[in-house]
Amino acid sequence: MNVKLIIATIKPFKLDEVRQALTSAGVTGMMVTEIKGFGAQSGHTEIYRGAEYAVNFVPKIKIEVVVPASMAEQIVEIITKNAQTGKIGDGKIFVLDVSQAVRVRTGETNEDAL
Amino acid sequence: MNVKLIIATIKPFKLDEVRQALTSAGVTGMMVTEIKGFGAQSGHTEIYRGAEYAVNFVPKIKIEVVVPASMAEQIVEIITKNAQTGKIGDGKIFVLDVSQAVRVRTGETNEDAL
Amino acid sequence: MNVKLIIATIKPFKLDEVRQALTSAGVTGMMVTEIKGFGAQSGHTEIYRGAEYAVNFVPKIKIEVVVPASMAEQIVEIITKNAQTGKIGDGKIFVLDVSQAVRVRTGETNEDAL
Amino acid sequence: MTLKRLIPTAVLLAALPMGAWANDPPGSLEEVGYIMTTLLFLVGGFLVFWMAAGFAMLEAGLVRSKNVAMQLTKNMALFSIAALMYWLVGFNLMYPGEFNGYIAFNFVPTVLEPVGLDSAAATLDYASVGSDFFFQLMFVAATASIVSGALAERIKLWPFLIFVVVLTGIMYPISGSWQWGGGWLSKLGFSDFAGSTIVHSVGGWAALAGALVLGPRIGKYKDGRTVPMPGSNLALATLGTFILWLGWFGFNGGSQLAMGTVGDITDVSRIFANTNMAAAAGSVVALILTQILYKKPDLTMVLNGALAGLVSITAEPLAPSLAGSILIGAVGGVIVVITVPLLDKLKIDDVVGAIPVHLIAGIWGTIAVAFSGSATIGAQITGILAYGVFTFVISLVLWFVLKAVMGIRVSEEDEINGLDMAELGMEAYPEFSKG
Amino acid sequence: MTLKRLIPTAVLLAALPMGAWANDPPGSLEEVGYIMTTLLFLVGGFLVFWMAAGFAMLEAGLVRSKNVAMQLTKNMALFSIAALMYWLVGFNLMYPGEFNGYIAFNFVPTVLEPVGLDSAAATLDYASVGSDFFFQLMFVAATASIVSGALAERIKLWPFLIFVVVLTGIMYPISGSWQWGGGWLSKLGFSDFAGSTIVHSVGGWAALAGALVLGPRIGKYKDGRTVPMPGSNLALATLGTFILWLGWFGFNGGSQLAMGTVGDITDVSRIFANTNMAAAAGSVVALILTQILYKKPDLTMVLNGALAGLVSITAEPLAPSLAGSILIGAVGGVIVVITVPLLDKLKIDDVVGAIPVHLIAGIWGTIAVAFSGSATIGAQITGILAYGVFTFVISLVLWFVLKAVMGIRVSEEDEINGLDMAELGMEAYPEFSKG
Amino acid sequence: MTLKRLIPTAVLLAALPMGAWANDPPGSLEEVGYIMTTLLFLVGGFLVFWMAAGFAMLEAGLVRSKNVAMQLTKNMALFSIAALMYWLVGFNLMYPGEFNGYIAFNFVPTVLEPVGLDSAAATLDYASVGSDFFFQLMFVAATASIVSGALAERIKLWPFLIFVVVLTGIMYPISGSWQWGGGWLSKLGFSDFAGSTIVHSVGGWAALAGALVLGPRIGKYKDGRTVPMPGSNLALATLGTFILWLGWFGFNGGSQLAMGTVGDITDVSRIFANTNMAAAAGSVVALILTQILYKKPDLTMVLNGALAGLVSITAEPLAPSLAGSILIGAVGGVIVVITVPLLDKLKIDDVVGAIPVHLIAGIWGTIAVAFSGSATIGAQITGILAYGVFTFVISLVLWFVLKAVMGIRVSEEDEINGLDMAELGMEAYPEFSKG
Ligand SMILES: Nc1ncnc2c1ncn2[C@@H]1O[C@H](COP(=O)(O)OP(=O)(O)O)[C@@H](O)[C@H]1O
Ligand SMILES: Nc1ncnc2c1ncn2[C@@H]1O[C@H](COP(=O)(O)OP(=O)(O)O)[C@@H](O)[C@H]1O
Ligand SMILES: Nc1ncnc2c1ncn2[C@@H]1O[C@H](COP(=O)(O)OP(=O)(O)O)[C@@H](O)[C@H]1O
Repeated sequence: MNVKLIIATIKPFKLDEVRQALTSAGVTGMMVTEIKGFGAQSGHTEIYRGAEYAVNFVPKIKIEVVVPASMAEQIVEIITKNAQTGKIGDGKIFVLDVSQAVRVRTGETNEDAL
Repeated sequence: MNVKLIIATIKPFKLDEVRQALTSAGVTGMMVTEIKGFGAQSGHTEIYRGAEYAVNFVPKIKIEVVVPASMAEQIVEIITKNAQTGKIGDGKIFVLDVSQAVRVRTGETNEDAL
Repeated sequence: MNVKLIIATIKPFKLDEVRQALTSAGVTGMMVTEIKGFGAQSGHTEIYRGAEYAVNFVPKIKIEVVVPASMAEQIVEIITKNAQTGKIGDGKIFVLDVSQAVRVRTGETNEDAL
Repeated sequence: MTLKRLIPTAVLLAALPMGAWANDPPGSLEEVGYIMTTLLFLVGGFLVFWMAAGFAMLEAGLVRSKNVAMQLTKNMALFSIAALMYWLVGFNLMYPGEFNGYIAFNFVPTVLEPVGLDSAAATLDYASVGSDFFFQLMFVAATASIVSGALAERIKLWPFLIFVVVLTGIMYPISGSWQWGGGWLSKLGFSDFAGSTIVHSVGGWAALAGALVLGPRIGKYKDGRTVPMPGSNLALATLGTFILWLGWFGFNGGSQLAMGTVGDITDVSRIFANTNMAAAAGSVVALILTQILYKKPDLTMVLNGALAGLVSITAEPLAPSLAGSILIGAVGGVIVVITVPLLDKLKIDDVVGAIPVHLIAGIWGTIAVAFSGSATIGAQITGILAYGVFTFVISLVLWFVLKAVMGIRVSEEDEINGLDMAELGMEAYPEFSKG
Repeated sequence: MTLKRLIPTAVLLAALPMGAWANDPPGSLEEVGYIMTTLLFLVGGFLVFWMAAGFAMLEAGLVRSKNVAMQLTKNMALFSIAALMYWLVGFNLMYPGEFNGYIAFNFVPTVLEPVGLDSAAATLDYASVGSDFFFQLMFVAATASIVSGALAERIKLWPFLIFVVVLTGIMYPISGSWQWGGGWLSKLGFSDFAGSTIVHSVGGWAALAGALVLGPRIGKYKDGRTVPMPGSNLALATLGTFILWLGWFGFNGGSQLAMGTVGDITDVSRIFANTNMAAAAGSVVALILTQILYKKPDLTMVLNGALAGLVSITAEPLAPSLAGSILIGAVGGVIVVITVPLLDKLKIDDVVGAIPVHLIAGIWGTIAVAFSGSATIGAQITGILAYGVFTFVISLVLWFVLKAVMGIRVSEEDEINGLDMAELGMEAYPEFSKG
Repeated sequence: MTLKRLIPTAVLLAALPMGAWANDPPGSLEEVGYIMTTLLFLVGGFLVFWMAAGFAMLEAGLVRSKNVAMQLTKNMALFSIAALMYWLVGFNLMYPGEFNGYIAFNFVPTVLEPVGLDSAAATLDYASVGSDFFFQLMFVAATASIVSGALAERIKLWPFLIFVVVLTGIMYPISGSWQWGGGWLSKLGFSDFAGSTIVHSVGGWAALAGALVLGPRIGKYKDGRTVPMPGSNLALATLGTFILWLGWFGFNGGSQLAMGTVGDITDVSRIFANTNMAAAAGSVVALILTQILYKKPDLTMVLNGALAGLVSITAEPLAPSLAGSILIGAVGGVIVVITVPLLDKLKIDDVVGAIPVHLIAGIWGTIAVAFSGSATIGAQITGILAYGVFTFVISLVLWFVLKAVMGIRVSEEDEINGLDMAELGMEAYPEFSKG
């Protein structure tokens, strides 16, 4: 099918930049979720009332955007470019196939739904 | 494979209606996440301490339900019907293929896992 | 493509066990989201100010981990083993195909991105 | 007052002549009596002021998060408006001196004594007007707070505030004058020491009228069932209850209106102890009753129970023994546990339980005065009816007028999205995701 | 008191004869002394009452969100129960007048003076019984609050409340009578001005016994390591600390038990200043120490440090100089920073740090009295041991009995899901998703 | 004080001889005057102490959640440090007795009267040094709190605390002595009753200097636009405002510095009433203005409006009539609504609105004194300039020195991740997911 779901996890303060870049690239919508990320960036330790503990999770933002397959490549690039700080913990992007998309308001499907 | 993941983003106050409709349609479970939605509905501006700002994100609910492929069509319709207000911002539904499903408690797989 | 997205919903207090098990199995990262779960476990009723209501949703944790297809089988087993209490509500695991993975920091793709 | 600040260390260093900045002592024991009673009003007054914060926190904690900022705004605004209106007309309407006993046509702003009042010019056998005004002012604000809680989550800001203007400027002062202003009810022998009826029931009646005109929140009653809409922050609600409990010592204790004699201060002590006992009894009874009835205790009922105990003892916090106060407060606790679900059966949507706590427990407390022999049951019933009819009818009319003229309820969409974004354009907890 | 309310504006309008509603002035300076001391108890009393809210907020802020509603319920309930029990038996057990010095068999509820007490019938050289009862009552509630914090997040509601019944009705009053009731310890020369030992350590001992019998929270200690369980709301915890700090001025200042002379009020001033200094020193020391030891300051330790400073100065807030008070409070700050992790090493799970703050700092403060020369070190140690043994042993027994009879700990599943849903069926923050 | 505790029930049981533990009464009316004024300082003092909690809650509510724990830490720490520094040098610097009128070289810690002060040795025409020290101490803490709010979310903890050390130990006391210490400004006829300039503007000037040196938060001003960074918890911010409002009665009322005569207590009453009116007017004006200007009311502006009303009346809360106070407070409300966005235009990032509320409204209030005739406009301007220049210049220098020596701003990464994790390693709300 010709619609893709792009899942990107990025640093929270990069959200606005990424959102603007995607909008100017013609993305009309997205879903944003606050998540906790575990990865290479995690694991430093802190002390609470004298007891050490490892901070395994760091706050991240997950963006889910569905786009026509044709745009996917470009969207991935845009996110990569705008979410990048070069420092560890910048995040990942995953692309999945969508077999169907529907706009609830109108019932339109697939590309028309986006 | 014959199991589908249906991702639906809807207006928060529609959650209960949709949940009930899905239950009566035989859906036995789902995952619900509070998300922020960006789309056509977004973008009106507000003022905080004299400074204007655009409200880019509106609260949405994301429902993820995995069902046998055979049911997918019907589930999408049910969600569409029950989440609809006709006003902008009603949300989207996306259907993805699931290559495997497991019930943690029993280890049952695929349709038996649902 | 040879990368898989594994979505698991588990009981919140099992998160740490599962995380550790996955780490020792070589998983280098994951996304964790607080969700509300609806399923067989849900539905008991409580009383608030004299009015009965059904608790339809129970707090759950959703883990999303992307791994090389080769590892998927094993990861699913690890999660199943470590998230299991045998009691209703242990959760589900779903496996999806990923058509592309990118590491934002470096632009590396697919398995190298993980 | 600058130079006075110089003294202490000056003294410490024995470096300065004193005379210059010396304070005078009281000239007589009469003056000491005046000073003590005035002090009672000042301390009692700031304690009752504190109740405004208590209502704000209680209500902010019991509404859903999408309406918290609006509830806070209403509480800040209603207190401020009450203060202004009570100055503008309320105080002199309520305490007109001689009048026909029903309505004083005395629409003049309050004026205080001159600076540095000479003791010869003072009402030595009472207290300063300033302190009395300050103290009385806090009571009217409490009345308005009661209304805001019951009508939360759906009423429009401005119509509500207009209602507050009339309630605090006109309605409360007029009906208050019937008793505390020396009007017909006081002559009739009605007794309401600190205002179970005059303050709390009046607020409850106004709230009830509003709730009826306004109707319940969307989705509150669905196919015959009551749908709970849990408060967003029970820690705030509990804090609010503790604040109210604390303020109540000033509310009841200050209403002794005298602290200059052994008898008066001993009475104030008695009032403090009785007030505390009634609150304790109300909360324990609510705790036990909810455990029995619902198998699990209900914190919000315990909070309401403590407040109902306080309202119950307010009509007569002096006469009863400690045991009697416990009994009176305990009945208050029973009242909330029973009447909160009852109101829901009647589809009257009272968001914070203001009507059970302030109106119904207030009526109970006023009746209980008769038991302690401070008044006849007849006089008490008369008073309860007088305040009920007057306040409920006028409120009903006012609410209908406001509804007709400008509408009192937000649009369905605004109510669903929450008053905070709809009417204020800001959220109380913008960073925390809501369920 | 109706008509009196008529006066001020009546005066204002010079419209009425006064006589009718005139308050009497004090009849003599003796009466003024009585009035002032009674006032001290009333103001001190409502300040100490406020500490109940402080404990509630502190504890609600330091537990995890799934247990907040239950912690609030426990705090509302324990205060109410303490009030009822202290009325029922506590007060007269603790202040029995003449008795053998160990246990008074004086199980009678408290009765206050009649309304409108005649000055001839009053204890002019002290204060009203009502004010004294009100003031004393607040202290016993503080003791119970200490226990609720340490045992949070795992103890069952009802067994805890039964313990509170015995602690506030029997245990605290009996041991309290040894000193404040004129019992054997007071004759022995033990000195504890406002209750570092009698109130705070006693609460700490009861908490320690409970923590031992109850055991640590699930997952608190894993393979030799302490697993932090961060408090859910440090803003509430800080608010609670400020409330306690404020209330402490009444706690220590009121314990001067006299305000009728220049000497007494000057002493009260001294106590206020000293109390404030000790708290400030405790918090600054904890701030600096945690910065040094852990490279980052720990807010929860700073809060505990301020409280430890307050507990430390409570045994003798009058005698020390400001500098001395700073020193005494500073040591309190050191104590928490050192003993909080120490308790964890011993696998004693004290959720809010109640044992370091109230028990250990309380012992330190009691010993410190000897340095200011208000008592012999021997007498102090005797007192500390007497209260320790008595309270710890009886508590231990009581906890074991409760455990045997009804169980004191919730099921593993309930503990994991949180006490709020399990025991109350409601959440403190239902709309906010938890981590 | 043990045995005294024995009396009441002893009395109750008429079981004991009294003499032994009898309190003395006041020896004369002179002593009563001293007792009353000392009591004013104690009650006023604990009310102003409470303002420290108010600032903490207000600021914690107006910063983003990632910086809440740090804001709380700063507020606990700054109060404690202010107390220690004011004891160490501040109090005696500020009240040196005779001095050149500019700077007293009087660096000695504060010492209080002996225990059990004999009335012969007391300043019967004033109050105890202990109460005066306690009261004055609270004012300096308020000054420091103002700074912490404006510089929130980006300043490093330790440089900030070092600034507090100098501000509370040296700067505030020296400039304060010019007026309240009997220095040159008091001789010149400058008038600032309770500290619109001496306390609030001084805090505002120090905050302004800090904000300039520190610069705005990352992302606050983007391509010419102001980016709102909404406070994380408006319920806390509202609570903080109510707390400050309550504390202000002690702040202004206590500044009467005398309560021993009919005139003095009547003046205190007048101050209470005026203070309350000014706050009410400020909040209502801000409510209406934001509704008109922005189509929606702004709760944070209403809160700031009430505080601005309070600051405005602080320079002269006694002389104005109630109507005058309303006017003065109303202008305060206008000031915040206008100047908050104005500061943003100037890219001066004041997180909580401290500069409009405390500096600008403080200047207005000080000027307004001239209208009520308590001082010449010339003297007022002189005072405003003197405090402004002195505080702003020294602060500027101090901030630059701190910046050069140790840096005053956290790293960009730390600011983005939040001060809580970066500088404290803990979060205020660890369980609640942030937006
Ligand atoms: N295998 C994975 N599956 C899903 N999400 C991952 C995976 N690895 C990392 N992530 C997400 O990407 C974020 C950043 O990854 P991390 O390893 O910390 O740094 P980097 O992105 O620079 O490699 C993590 O916090 C996590 O949210
Ligand atoms: N391309 C997209 N990818 C993912 N989610 C989307 C996309 N477009 C819209 N959404 C989600 O659907 C919600 C509604 O979309 P919106 O455009 O506002 O109105 P409508 O659904 O009526 O078109 C958005 O808030 C967002 O959560
Ligand atoms: N069909 C489904 N689609 C998506 N998630 C599901 C589905 N069924 C259950 N879940 C998730 O799994 C969790 C546990 O399922 P439940 O039926 O309660 O118990 P069990 O896992 O033992 O069968 C649910 O809370 C929900 O989050």
